[in-house]
Amino acid sequence: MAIPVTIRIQEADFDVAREIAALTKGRTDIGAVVSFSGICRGSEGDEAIAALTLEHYPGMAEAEITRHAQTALSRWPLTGLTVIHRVGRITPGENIVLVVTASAHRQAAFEAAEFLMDYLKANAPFWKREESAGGTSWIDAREHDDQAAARWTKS
Amino acid sequence: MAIPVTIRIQEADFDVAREIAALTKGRTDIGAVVSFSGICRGSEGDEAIAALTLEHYPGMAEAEITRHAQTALSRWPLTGLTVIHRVGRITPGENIVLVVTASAHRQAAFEAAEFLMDYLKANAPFWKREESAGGTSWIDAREHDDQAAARWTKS
Amino acid sequence: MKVKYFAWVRERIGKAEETIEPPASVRTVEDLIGWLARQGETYAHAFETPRVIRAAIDHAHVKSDTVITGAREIAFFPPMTGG
Amino acid sequence: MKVKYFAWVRERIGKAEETIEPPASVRTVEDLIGWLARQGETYAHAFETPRVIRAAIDHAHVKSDTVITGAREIAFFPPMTGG
Repeated sequence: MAIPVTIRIQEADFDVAREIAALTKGRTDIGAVVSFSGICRGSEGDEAIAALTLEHYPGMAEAEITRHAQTALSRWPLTGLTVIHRVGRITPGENIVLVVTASAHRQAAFEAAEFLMDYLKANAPFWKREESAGGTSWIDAREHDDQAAARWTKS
Repeated sequence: MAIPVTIRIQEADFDVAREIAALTKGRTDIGAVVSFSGICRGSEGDEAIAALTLEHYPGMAEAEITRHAQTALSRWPLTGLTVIHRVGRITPGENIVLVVTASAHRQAAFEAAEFLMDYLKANAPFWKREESAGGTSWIDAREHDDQAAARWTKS
Repeated sequence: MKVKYFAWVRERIGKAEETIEPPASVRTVEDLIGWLARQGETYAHAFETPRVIRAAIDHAHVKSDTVITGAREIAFFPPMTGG
Repeated sequence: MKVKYFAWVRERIGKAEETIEPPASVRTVEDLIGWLARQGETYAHAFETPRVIRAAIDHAHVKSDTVITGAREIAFFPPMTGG
């Protein structure tokens, strides 16, 4: 049976409960579901943020996320996974990204969700521009995110 | 400001979306929310399961979960956490346990959720009895769960 | 001293709790398990493999060599399987 | 060959995409960055620090020494900040 994989890039918000239900409804082989919601914060360091605008590379973004989803499926015994990444203007407190992983076992669900988030941060072609009192500026990539993604590389 | 900690042991089901909203609503300091839902599976190995019945030690169960919640708060920069553990009869596909962690940063939210689940499995006084075609029997503890909990012990 | 039993320990003994008065020679959790195991067939069955029995004193996990003096409530149960 | 620009690379150049015909001497991604940087002030500004520029050929990340022969679409952008 094909493992359900849902990947969406959209301006609209998402509903965590609906996405969890979509992976689990009517099934009795799932023991663990992990969801990760990334949310827009109202400040970065000392600076207040009015909003983020997310730009992406259409086509490549879907391809990159699909590739990492397939890697996750090959590495962990998942029963399903969902990745939703919003684009456009997002204000503090709003959702940015969702990853949901389902598995018979909790460790697989946790690890796959972390893996997907680390890779999204480091490799998926999205860029955040922030609006603050000082104007708008592109957020710098964090060295930390590359390191987080690198820990999943088999040595 | 006190960090919101919710711990409930209940027969009723829980609503993941409501619990996530309770931790995040009206706040703009949260960047990451992780939820873990543990679900009753319809089989254990080759054997079909008709239902689980969860027994707990009232008083001690709350105390143990509270103690681990405090450890999680001291170890990770969380903005809130919720643990709900159901008791009573639960059929395949139904929820058993929920952990939700919120933080400014994703790694703290992931690690704290895994820590809480590992400790719940190994140390919280709950016991599962399963009903199958062969009658009812208490589920054996898994060595694996003790090992999972032990990895959080500082050496 | 109040004693509580859970899961199959409770089922084998046939009661969820009781009040006991062990002799002064019963100092540790291990001693108490040994004493309880001699209180009849159901107890002998419940405590037949002492190393798998877990104990808590006043809602906190304890080891088998813990002294029970001053305990208000002692509980015995199999390894936990929650989560 | 179609070229796409994203985030501040796009903003500095002032366009999101264009079709270019670099000379045959431009073999690698690195060569192309060097050639683009000489196409005017806005390009020079966009590519002033080549080591921070990331590139993709036909929707896949590539390194700076990757040969561009046969590429249908090349994209240039800063390090990604999604998730």
